Amino acid sequence: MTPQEIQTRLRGRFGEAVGPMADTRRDPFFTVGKGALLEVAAFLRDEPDLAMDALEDETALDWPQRNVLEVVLHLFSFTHRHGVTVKVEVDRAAPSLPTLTGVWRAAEWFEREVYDLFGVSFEGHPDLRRILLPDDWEGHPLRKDYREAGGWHGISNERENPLVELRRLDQKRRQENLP
Amino acid sequence: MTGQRHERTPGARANPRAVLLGTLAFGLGLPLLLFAAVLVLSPLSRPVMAAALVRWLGQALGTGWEPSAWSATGQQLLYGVSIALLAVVLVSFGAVVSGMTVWWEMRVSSRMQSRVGYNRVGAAGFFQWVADAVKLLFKEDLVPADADHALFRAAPYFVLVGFALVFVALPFGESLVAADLDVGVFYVVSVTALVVVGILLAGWSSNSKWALFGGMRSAAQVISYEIPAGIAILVPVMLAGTLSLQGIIRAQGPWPWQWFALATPAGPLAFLVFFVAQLAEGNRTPFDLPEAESELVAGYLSEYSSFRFALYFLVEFGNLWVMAALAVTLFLGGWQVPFAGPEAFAAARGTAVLPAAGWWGLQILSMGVFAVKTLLVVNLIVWVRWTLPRIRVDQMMTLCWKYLVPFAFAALAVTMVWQIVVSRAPAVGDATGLVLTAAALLLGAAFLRKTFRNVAAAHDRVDLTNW
Amino acid sequence: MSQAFREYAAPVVRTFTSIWDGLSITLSHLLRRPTTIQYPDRTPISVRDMLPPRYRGFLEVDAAICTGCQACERACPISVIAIAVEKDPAQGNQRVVTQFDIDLAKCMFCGLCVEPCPTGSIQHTREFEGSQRHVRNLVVRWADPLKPFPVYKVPKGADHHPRAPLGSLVRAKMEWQRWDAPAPEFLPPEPKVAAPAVPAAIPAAAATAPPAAASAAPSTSPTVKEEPKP
Amino acid sequence: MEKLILRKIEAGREEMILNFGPQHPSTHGVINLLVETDGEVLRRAIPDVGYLHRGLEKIGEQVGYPGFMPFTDRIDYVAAMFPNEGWATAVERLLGIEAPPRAQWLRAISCELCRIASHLVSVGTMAMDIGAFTPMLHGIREREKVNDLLEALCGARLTYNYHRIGGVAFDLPEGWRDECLRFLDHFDAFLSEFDRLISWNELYVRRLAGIAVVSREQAISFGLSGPNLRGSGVDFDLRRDMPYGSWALPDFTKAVRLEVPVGKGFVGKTGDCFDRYYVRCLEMKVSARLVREALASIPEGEIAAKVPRKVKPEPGEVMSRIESARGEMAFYVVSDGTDKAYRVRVRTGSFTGMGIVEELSRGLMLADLVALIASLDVVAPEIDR
Repeated sequence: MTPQEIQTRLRGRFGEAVGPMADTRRDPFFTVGKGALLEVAAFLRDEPDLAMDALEDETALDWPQRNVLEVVLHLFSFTHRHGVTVKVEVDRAAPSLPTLTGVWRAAEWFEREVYDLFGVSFEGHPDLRRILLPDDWEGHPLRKDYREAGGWHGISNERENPLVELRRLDQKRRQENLP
Repeated sequence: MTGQRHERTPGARANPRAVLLGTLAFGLGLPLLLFAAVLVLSPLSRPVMAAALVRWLGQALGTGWEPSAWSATGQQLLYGVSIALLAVVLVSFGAVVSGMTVWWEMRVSSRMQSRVGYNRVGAAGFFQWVADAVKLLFKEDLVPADADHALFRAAPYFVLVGFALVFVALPFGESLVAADLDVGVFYVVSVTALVVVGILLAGWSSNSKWALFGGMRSAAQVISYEIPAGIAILVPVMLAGTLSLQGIIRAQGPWPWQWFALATPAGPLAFLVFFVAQLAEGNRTPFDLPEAESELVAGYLSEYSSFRFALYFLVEFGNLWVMAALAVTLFLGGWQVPFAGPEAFAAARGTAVLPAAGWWGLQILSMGVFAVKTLLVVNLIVWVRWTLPRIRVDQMMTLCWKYLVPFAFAALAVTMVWQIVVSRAPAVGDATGLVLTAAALLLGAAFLRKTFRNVAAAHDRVDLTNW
Repeated sequence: MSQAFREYAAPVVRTFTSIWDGLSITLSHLLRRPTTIQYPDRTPISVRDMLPPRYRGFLEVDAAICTGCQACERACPISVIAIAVEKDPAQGNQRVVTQFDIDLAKCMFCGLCVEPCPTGSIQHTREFEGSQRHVRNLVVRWADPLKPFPVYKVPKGADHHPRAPLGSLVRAKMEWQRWDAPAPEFLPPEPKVAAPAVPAAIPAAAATAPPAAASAAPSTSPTVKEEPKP
Repeated sequence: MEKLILRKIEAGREEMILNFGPQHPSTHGVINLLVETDGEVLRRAIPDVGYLHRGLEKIGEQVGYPGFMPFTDRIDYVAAMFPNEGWATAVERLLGIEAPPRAQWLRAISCELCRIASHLVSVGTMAMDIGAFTPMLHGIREREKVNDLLEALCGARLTYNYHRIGGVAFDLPEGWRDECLRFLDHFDAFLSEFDRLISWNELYVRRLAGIAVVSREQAISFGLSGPNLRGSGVDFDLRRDMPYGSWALPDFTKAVRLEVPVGKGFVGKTGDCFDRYYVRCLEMKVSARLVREALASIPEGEIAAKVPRKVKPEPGEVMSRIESARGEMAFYVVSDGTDKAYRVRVRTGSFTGMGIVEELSRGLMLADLVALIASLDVVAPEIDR
């Protein structure tokens, strides 16, 4: 099935909870309401003609202007060899989403990563903690408004840039050299 | 910077010919010296011989020493000094053999892996083991803060003592043994068990989980494999009718069909069981579980450094010689020299207390035979290590209890029956030896053929350069 | 019974045959020539000459054909190259390059700077040995700030630009500098400027950023060179 | 870390907690596994990753499209050609351009060579983790030969940075084809020797057969991909089933014959460590043949398409999947119309591979854990990015 057909099928089942196909000239996607996500996911996996048995990827996008975080699911069916991209919008200030761990086990680590880098908390996740960054890291780096703290536990992440320093040195020397 | 660095290196390099000569002088000289010391000291450390030597020396120097006229203390002192000298020589021999085995093993393994290996210190990197030992001596002797200090420090000595004591009963030649114990085999098996005490102590006292794992594995492994090894040893013991290592060798002959490994139908099986069990007791691949690098980082050695680490290392590689020498003694005819039976030795010895020159020549021959055989077995062990993967803990146990122990018992039973058969029909014994020897030769030839085919299959050729 | 026996015996047989195979292969390697090349002093020719021509070693700039277009500087994703071009009034407003520095300590030898160069002035060489005691000395300076070099004017219709032998320039520089040469003393840091204020519209960022971030100067941050996005 | 241990383990039990890493010989990079053992038997192993996190996705938002190419090398530096290809195809799809055929061929050749190089490390380290050191160095020796070829092709041995948006950086050098064919002739002999040296060694087989079995359903649910997925008996290969780049060209697929080796319980159960291992051995053979066939049929022509000086795709997003040596490597790129990507997401095979370790580790022995990690062929930089 094409993504369009899948979207139509879902729309028939879940109505307005499933958004329209996005108007894009690249890879198509559609959004799903946060409340219906679990049911849609289970439906996508269990319905024989959809059979999305694999969660290929789960990640997020930060849209500060719209004040939303989009959680992006890339689903794939090994039975029918078709796939679809589903997005869920969550509030940027208090992002949370029911976990998909019960539907696809791969979601466990993907959701930990999304939590780590975007700060989306997944309700019901069995082991929701940071995965890539240290446990006491502050902030969620892939958010657009993230600023580096300049170091971690006294370990600086800055170093002198010799190119800049040399330029300053040159300027001084040239000024001295001028008559 | 590039240019300067390149200029420095050749300047520091010595004349290659001098390096080669120096390496050869040291590499051959040191073992030969030690062998000579063993050769001279082990017969002469007997009280009678020592006394005769002193008497002879006294005559030569004109001082007229007569030890039999000395007080009991003086005689004991003489014996003590000669024994102490021999002990020093034997321990040095163990250390030197261990070091040279490290070098040899590294060279052999590197070629098997298409590498060059040690090649910087001395010709062919020979002095690398000396350099490593010296480096280890200069390292800081660390004891973990939470370790059991006393046990941690004591553990290496258990290992070293267990290793060194074996040399008391280990023969080097016809009369070249520190003490030909009547219970030689039993003694060797007992003192080698001390090594596992040391390893277990090391594992426990380090207060490291990895070390503990290694120690426990080692204890389980060594104790289990004592059983098949012990039963397999019973086969030559039964055939020879003695527990003395020298006696077992004397019961065999110089030719392969007279060796216990090939003289009886159960011989190959017993030898195999013994060899595998020895690998396990020596913690050699495929039984290197106690220090399995990819699992336990360094096992019981994890927390050791400096000289203590060097001691473990010394024992691990020195053990190769012990393992091989035992295998040679029990199954491969020991020091038996072709065309020189016991009567030849007796004839050459003469009637004087101090033996004649011809006897010393025969001793050198027997020592040479023994050393060559032992080194071949050492090579076999090295070769196996660089070929095989490691087995798992449960498989190690399975192999021991389900395979080696029954096999060892089977070998024992067959040998019992065999002895009865041979006592009725001695010709069967000779025929079996010849058949088995022929089979072994055929297998060897087939193996070599396969090896050369492997070279050809890889579009390569035999090339022994680039050392 | 026979089934059980087969299960017991088969592994033994397989063990022997497979070990037989394995031993014969390792022995065959013992008889073959090792493939190791003993870098650096026991190679038949110098390692530099064994490398393929496309090898991406140290960058080299031939100032004689550098047009000062700064395409390489723009192409570098990690700002390893710093070029400054000025008009020299003394030479009739001729454009001169006063700074052409390449920080080899940071360079990742990707080759992206070589591709846009219109004259082939900047090239990777086969030089790769350049250890220095001080990391600051790994900045290779292709322009002398006191004697800036004039930019190269591409002759009309020229498709070939005469270039010094590849590698000779960078090798000369490397050999000229001792490996333990003293590092240049940099000027004391400028007083720190306040970091650009965090956009007030996003409260989450202010909460996540610790106070230290406010005072840290982002000007010398190694990888991030552009202004934050709105 | 303390907190984590306490949270994960109920009070009053006597299991030992081991820190298996981050500096451990067989974690293949800097990975920590919190191992809870009862003697030699594992209760579970909890992977703790992130030690090699370099924020490559964040960097991708800041360096621009062409400038991210050398960074992709660092995503998986054991098989750097694949992230190169993934990034190039993703941006090409975003731009709506296509690389010329010769470039596609060159990409396929370089990637298949790289797959051989990567699998050589994988099978070699597998042998090393099982305790056989020699096969590992034999694998590295052959990998060095592949690296020599790739170095002659693109100038680097590890971080190739060979592919470009719209094509590749260099054409084949003089005499390269013959060198490559000579290597492939030798390589076939090497593979059979390697099989006899270690793959079918009984001790080795027994260490891997029936260990850490991943069922078909489990593999799919956990998102395993590539050889790990095929080891579990799923006959799926992106090159064949969701063709991209050269694999979407009819001329190419006509010229080469892609066989997809699938695990079928070669010695134990389908989906055990040996299946995952041996699928890689077979894939090397297939890749070697693919390179040979691709070299024989390579068309003449341009090696790079016309790409605007400033790469500025229209707003939109693509999910571009390629079959990397470690499974599906997907670049999810979102463009907002500027010359820098709005979001770069790299989905890697090692990440999902590591995700299954905790599940599989229950009841294994300590030595099996080593085999499991090696059989999943995880590489720390690819997990952590």
